[in-house]
Amino acid sequence: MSTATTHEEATENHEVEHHGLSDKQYIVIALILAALTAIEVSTYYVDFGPFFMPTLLILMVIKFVTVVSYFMHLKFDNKIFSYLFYAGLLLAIAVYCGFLATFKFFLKQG
Amino acid sequence: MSTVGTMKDRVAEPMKIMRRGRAALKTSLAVSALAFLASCARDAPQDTWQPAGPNAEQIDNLQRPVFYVAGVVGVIVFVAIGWAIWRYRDRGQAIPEQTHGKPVVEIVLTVIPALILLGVAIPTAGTIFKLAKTSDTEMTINVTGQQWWWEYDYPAVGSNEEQYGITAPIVTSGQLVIPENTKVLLRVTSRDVIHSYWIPKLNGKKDSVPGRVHLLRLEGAKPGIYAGQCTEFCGLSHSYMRMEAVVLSRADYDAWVANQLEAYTSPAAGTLAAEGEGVFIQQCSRCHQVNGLLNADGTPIISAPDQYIVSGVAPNLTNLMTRNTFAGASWDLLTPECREDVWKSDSVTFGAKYLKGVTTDCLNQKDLREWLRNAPLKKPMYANPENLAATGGKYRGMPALGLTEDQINSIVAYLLERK
Amino acid sequence: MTIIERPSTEVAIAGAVPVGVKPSEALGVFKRPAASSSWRDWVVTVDHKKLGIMYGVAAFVFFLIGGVEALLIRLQLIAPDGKVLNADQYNQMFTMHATTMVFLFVMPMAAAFANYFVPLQIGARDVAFPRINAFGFWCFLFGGLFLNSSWFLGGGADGGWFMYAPNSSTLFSPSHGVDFWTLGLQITGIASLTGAINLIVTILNMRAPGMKMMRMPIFTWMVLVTQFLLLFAIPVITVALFLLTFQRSFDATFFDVASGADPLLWQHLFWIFGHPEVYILILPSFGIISEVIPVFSKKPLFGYPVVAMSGAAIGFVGWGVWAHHMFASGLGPVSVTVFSMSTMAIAVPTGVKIVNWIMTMWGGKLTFAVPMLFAIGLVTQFTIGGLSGVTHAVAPSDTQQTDTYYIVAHFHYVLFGGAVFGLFAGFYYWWPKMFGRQLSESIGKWNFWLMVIGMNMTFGPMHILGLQGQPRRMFVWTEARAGEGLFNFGFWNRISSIGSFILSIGILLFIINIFYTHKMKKGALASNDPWDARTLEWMTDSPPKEHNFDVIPQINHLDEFFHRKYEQDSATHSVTQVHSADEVMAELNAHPDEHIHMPSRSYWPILLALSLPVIGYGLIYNRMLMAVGVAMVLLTMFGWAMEPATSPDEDFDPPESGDTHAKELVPHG
Amino acid sequence: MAESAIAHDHGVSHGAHASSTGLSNNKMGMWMFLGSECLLFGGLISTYMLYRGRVSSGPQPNNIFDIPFTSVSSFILLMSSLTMVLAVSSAQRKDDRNTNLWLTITALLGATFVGGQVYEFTAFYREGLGFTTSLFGSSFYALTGFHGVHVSVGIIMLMALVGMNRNNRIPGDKAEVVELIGLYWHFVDIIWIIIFTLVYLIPS
Ligand code: HEA
Ligand code: HEA
Ligand code: HEC
Ligand code: CUA
Ligand SMILES: [Cu+2]
Repeated sequence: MSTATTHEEATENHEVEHHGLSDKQYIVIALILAALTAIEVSTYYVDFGPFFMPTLLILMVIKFVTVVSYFMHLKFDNKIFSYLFYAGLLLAIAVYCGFLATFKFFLKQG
Repeated sequence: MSTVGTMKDRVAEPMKIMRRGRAALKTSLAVSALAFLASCARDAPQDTWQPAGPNAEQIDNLQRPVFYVAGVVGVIVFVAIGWAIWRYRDRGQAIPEQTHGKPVVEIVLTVIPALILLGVAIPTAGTIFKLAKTSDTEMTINVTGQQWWWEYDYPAVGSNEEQYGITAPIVTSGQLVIPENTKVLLRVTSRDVIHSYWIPKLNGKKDSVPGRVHLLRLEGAKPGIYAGQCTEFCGLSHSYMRMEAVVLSRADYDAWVANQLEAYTSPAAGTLAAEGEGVFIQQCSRCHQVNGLLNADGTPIISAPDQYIVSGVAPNLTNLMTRNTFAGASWDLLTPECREDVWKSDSVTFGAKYLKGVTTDCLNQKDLREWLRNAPLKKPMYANPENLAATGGKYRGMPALGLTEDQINSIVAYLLERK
Repeated sequence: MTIIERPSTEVAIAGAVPVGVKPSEALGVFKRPAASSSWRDWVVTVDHKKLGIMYGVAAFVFFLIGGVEALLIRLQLIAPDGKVLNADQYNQMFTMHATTMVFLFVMPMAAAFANYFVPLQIGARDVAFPRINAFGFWCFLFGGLFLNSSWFLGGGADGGWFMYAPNSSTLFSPSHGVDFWTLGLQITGIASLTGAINLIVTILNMRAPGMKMMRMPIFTWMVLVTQFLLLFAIPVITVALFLLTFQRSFDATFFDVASGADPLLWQHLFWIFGHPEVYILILPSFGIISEVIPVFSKKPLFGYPVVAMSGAAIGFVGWGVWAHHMFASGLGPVSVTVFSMSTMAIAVPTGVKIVNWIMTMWGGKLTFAVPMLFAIGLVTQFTIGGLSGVTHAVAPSDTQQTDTYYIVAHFHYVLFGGAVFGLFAGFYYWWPKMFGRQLSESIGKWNFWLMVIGMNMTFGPMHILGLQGQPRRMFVWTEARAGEGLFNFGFWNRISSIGSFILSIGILLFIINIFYTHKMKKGALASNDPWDARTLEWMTDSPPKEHNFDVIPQINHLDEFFHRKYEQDSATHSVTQVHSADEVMAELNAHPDEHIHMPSRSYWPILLALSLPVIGYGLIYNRMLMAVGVAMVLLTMFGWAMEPATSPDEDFDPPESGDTHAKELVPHG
Repeated sequence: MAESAIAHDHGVSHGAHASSTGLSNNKMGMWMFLGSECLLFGGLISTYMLYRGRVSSGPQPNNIFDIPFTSVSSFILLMSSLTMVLAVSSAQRKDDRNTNLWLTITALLGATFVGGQVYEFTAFYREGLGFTTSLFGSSFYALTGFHGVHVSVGIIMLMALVGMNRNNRIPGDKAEVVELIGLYWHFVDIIWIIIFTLVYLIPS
């Protein structure tokens, strides 16, 4: 027969086929995202002082992860998808931060 | 059937292989012995294993043990393979046990290389920082690469001025002149593409990158002339972008500085050289600066090479004949005999010979004239009309100027006095 | 780059007859190509084995081109002040030599083996996305031809294979060579990226039942790692190439120092790609010899999981070492130290592999057929190259070595002695499976020995030349800097040049061997399992049928095939053969699968790929042509999207004659 | 199981996943493609981060960014992610009508975003920031332009999807196709989340 048989490694995930949230929940998430965006934009009008950068970066990460986890279902989907995507993402962050850092070290050298 | 045939082949094969293998081993041993002999013999001017100053020595002290370690590891691997080939060749033994490995062996043979590398890593880090130190340097020279030659600019500042008598900037090309046992700091940059400054016997290389200034230590332990070469690919004449570092004793160095700062004197009227001065003003001074050269109205002639050349500079020819190579240190200004005399002299006599510069008898007329006749023919340069479109009419290198032989004669005579 | 497969175009479900679409009417342009035995079949094929062969043939031709370029380089350098090439030609020659060898030979040749053997090794009938597979091949071919067409259109690229900015800008490289280079690599990059996605999905998703990850053949493992490297490295060079194209074609300022640009940007981007790239070049070859050595040692690979994981480790650490190509570029000492250390670290997992190969041979029953010779050749030659690599990793020493022939020696030992030897091991090992005939062992041995001797003569002296100060990329070297005595530059350059010709005779012998075997029909017909091998690709016909296996086997072991042939007594550890290969196959194929459905041929992959060079030429010469190219892309993608991947049964025209190439539509029995 | 060449028994229902992991090839391929795109955008973002302060001529970032305007268009793109996810959810319920509706709205929101970007570009251009003006200009336009092209490609795919859906020309598992395009669309959105923060809200 063909390979169309499941075997030990196959993760049986027919139940999670229709994973994710209800439409209502999606809307709630969108509202949260909207609120976060509002805070982000408010940094333009209100002085956050030393919290300016951290706030923005943290909000950015939260929004990013929220969209990926809920809208893109990554939270509910098979782990392999998470590995594939986050591998690329984390590699990109590591490599490019390293790359930008080398310029900093050069500047320190003079 | 094929399999049978190849099987038989295979049974007969090991012996043949071994014989060949042993022969190969012998030859490879012989070759590596030869290689070793050759690589530590005979003075190639850019040999990286013959340091002549403390910076290069530090590198040498680091790399020698590393090479030995690598050699030993290599030999161990080769012996192990050779032994396995010999010992376990198919001699009709039974099919071996199908083992999948022994964790202990794996771990041991992973940890050992890791430890060796750790042993290499620590001195490496130390040397990196030692060579990057700049706070203890005693004089500063700006080095600028461009297609395809190096310009040296000795600024009249700080210790340069106080200790070395450089009261006005000295601008020269091709040969870097430095006092012995002095920690020189080169500030390396570029005017067009990336080049790399490398005098192997004095230090490792450092790229000269447009828009950035890189610092490189250089120090010569004894007088002599040390060859170098641009080692970052920089276009057409990358091969002809060479340089030399000339190390002089302190007294000789002071003499050299004084000579560089000497005021300009025009050739005596009526001589061929005076005629040459005229031609030079007409033809050459738009690119080449000769300090002290005056216009008819008595104002100094300031060359404007940036109008004609992409990189915006041409070598300063004020003291051309104090150096003994030209055009990216690719050709000699000295005849072969005179060159031999200077380059092969020992560290005691070297200074005096170098300071003599290029005399009439010693001038390498052939190469200089060829250069003046048609520079791009001698050294590939983007100086022909087809290439000018991309650069808005500017040359990269020196163009052919269509000089007559008479003009060339007079220019050579004129240049001979530039020292 | 981003015009690769869109999900919307991937809509068909094999076996599910699509609603409302008659594939033969798709777009109303083409009738779906039918099976045939003429050359046309190769144009429209989506069969991974045919594509593998085409990859192989094309890559080998590029190898010869790159090799001839290398020989011209060596001719020029045989004596001081060489006159064979002028400076401009020489600069183009080494740039194109390296580009051709790296991007058009080693990478696609590895892709050839991966394409052909990964599905076979994991017991699949094809790859996950067969049409994308075809598209990838055509992108590689057209990209390579596009790149090489520059020779006839004003000269090739002349900036060196790492094309440092700003020397690559129009000001310093005014010919179109660099434009061809950026666009050509962009197109072959699409091939690599699509190939990566395709092969990873294939390996993760299409293994035969029971083929757990840790039962996969090690070649498949190494291909998996390689494809992940490609997946993440290709976009980096894509960015770099885009920036350069924008700079050259649209006057962007990315590398324009006058506007404040930093030329090191290019170097970082190139080497962030470039270093993973060198492992992309070597890992498939590591995989090949990890198949060969166990077979000819009659032992399983020593430390299989360790070898697999060290491959992954190399792939991973390989991302953190790129700046070792920039030790002289003027990074600060902190960066230099970090990258120097990480580079040394990478020698550890690589050493693990060397050790495991030796330990596999240790205690074995070694036979020395040509594949094994090349495999041992790799282990020895690569070690030399790897060790010189470690001497570069010592950053202060590297400032003496970089851009000298010592580096050239290093990378030819790892590339030629490593990657290329591995590929040759693969040629000889898998040839009988691919073409049904055994290459001549005796010619093969000559081939091997001439290559070993030739390569050591060619690249061995470069160590000495480099350490004595001969810089690379010099169109002439001069007597003045050559040193004295017998063993000066002149001597070693001469040896090196002579060696390169011995080397090419070795390679020529490979071509002769092919003629001898096939044209002269001297090669013995190959059995299904001529080497007494261990993995699944040998458990089928030579050459395999279009659907690879009549029955997809159930996998219970690493080295499944071996376990079906041999049994080991658990007490005495003595190993005895219990079945012959033919018996194993007969048993397996007793009840063949029914209704095997293979993906169908398509015109769209080649047409879509063909539109890319049109855009390229358009960008260089005429923006109207570019618009035509873009229109072609859109049309062909639309056509592709409308065509189901697998046509329903009734769509097939029966082949005119014969049945060897017929679709496997009917039950086997 | 799109193009998979896995032997297929006609009796087996199409829903069954015939793969080793039980996952869809297409979806796996899509996620890998997105992982790979991270390195593409990472490169462009890093280039921008390196160069954003380097203005030899022309305007500085702070001088030209119109934060209120960009906030609105960012918000629109963010909301298009909501409509996209609703389209996916409808498709999974086999609700064709709503699928088409939400897809169309998503495409319209996307088009509004791109329109905003075109407007912004022209405004910047009029204020003196061309592609070749400065390093800031080159790297800004390269980054946002690449993103814009991604959005535009997404719009084309969405519209094609609606068209094909209406004519019933989507062969196979419709819900999966919608989901895949959704993944792509959300990815483009999250990239903009990063760009919006790093480029606009944290100017040098
Ligand atoms: C197949 C390709 C390939 C491979 C596998 C490697 C492998 C390695 N390379 Fe190489 N490299 C290139 C291809 C490759 N390289 C190319 C093409 C260039 C030049 C590009 C250009 O400039 O044009 C280059 C350049 C290059 C440089 C830059 C040189 C310069 O330009 O100045 C450096 C510097 O560190 C380096 C280091 C290494 C190291 C440490 C390894 C290691 O991975 C090697 C590890 C292997 C071993 C060490 C041997 C086996 C190990 C043992 C037996 C265990 C015991 C060992 C020890 C204890 C030491 N390489
Ligand atoms: C996989 C990669 C690969 C391979 C296989 C090779 C193979 C060879 N290389 Fe290559 N080389 C590089 C990658 C590679 N090289 C790279 C990356 C560079 C750096 C470039 C740069 O600096 O930018 C380089 C640079 C380089 C240089 C330095 C140039 C310079 O710095 O100035 C030299 C010099 O000798 C050289 C020589 C050779 C030789 C003699 C071979 C031989 O092994 C080739 C053997 C093959 C053949 C000879 C083909 C067979 C030919 C026939 C059988 C002839 C008959 C056929 C017909 C007539 C159709 N190479
Ligand atoms: C358009 C500009 C231009 C003009 C005019 C020009 N040169 Fe040059 N010259 C150059 C450049 C550029 C170089 C450096 C070339 C190189 O080495 O790559 C050079 C190099 C030289 C050198 C070698 C200098 C050194 O230090 O290595 C000499 C000598 C020389 N020129 C003499 C002349 C003479 C004499 C004339 C006039 C008859 C002349 N040049 C006219 C641009 C010019
Ligand atoms: Cu300057 Cu090479
Ligand atoms: Cu590297």
